[in-house]
Amino acid sequence: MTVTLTDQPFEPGALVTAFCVGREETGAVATFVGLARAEKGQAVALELEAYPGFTDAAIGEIVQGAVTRFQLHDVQVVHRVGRIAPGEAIVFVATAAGHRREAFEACDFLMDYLKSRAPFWKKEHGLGGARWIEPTDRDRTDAERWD
Amino acid sequence: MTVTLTDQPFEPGALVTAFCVGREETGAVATFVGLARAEKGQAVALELEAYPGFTDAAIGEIVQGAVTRFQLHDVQVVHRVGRIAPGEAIVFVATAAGHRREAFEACDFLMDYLKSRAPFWKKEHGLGGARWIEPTDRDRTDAERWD
Amino acid sequence: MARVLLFGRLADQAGWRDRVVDALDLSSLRGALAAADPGLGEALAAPGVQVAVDKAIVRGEATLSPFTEVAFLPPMSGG
Amino acid sequence: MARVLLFGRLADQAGWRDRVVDALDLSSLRGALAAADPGLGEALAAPGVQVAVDKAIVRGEATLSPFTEVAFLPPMSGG
Repeated sequence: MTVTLTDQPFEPGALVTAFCVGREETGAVATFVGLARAEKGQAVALELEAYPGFTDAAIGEIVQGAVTRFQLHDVQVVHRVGRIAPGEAIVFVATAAGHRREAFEACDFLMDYLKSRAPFWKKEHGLGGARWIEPTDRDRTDAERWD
Repeated sequence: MTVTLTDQPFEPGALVTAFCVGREETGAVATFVGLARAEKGQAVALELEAYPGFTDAAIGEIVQGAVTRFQLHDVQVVHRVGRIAPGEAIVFVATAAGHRREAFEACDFLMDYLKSRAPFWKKEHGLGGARWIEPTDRDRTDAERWD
Repeated sequence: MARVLLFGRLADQAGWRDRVVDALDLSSLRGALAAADPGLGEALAAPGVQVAVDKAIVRGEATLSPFTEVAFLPPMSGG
Repeated sequence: MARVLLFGRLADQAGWRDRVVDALDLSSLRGALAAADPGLGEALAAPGVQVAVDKAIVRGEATLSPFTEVAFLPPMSGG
């Protein structure tokens, strides 16, 4: 179980490789990679602020809950902070379980949490300037599926 | 959109790296890796038989349907055939979409199809000998969710 | 005449997986296979076993040319 | 005395994100911040803004030591 916040670009494929190694009883690994969209040239950058020690602890608690709820063998969360260019990875989640249903549901659950409730503050830098973002209605509805 | 059957071991992380490159409008990449379980030493190997030209065509049709249904930007399916040792990757599915819900659902849908209805014949080699496998009840129920 | 392919447990049962058989249509092909191996003939006719002619599933009869590929497919297990 | 951290739009509005403020409890800290910058004082009291004392969310009052870290957290957007 690891939760990492990083202000450096990371390579999701390398994380998948390391995550899959040496698994004897894991039948299923689900992963999700969130990428910064260019929005047809309208997006210049995404800026994510975290509160170190608070944000990672909050994510860690949710991860622990997911491990129990979905009987996971392992979880990895890597989240970019700082300024992120279009095409770069924002978030990586990997879940390992005996069977695919648990791996998928846990990955889906963690992403809903990360996208809507995790303690980040998000600013979009576009051609017309910058603005702070709040969760969308769909983010809220998605996250409420698990309550 | 690619569907590949291979009798050689493959490395899922390298596939993820290549799949994520150069995506400008893809916000979400979901992937699934199915690994051969050791079953606490009971499993010696898994043997998968495909009908080349028939199996890949059948998977390709389902992939095309998923692209339309879930508005995907891209899909990749890689499936091992032949003899597979515990810990090795059996199947890799990656889906790219604008947003995460579509990417997750398409990946889930494709895996349900691949695990229950795709034209493979599966033999488990265990300590006590080998036997041909049919889909489990759960595989059938999972696949029926999409009908 | 046709090229006959067996998959999964059918190939195990028959002891072969790829053979050329002299037959003008599917039913005479089934007859020839059953005459040579009655157990196999029964297995090929069992419910759940599908037939593909040139990689397309067919139900019922089909005429065969020397280059036709006929595959007998036991229930598919998924991957 | 406490170390005060502002996040997201609160830091943009205040023009700072990390400052030491002399106060013995949260309400006097809020008072000191509002006295120096009434607009910020209002923003910190707005619904949806949470307060973390030493990285734990608190509702209501808290006493502050010279080493206490007080963070004002606007509504979280997710990542």
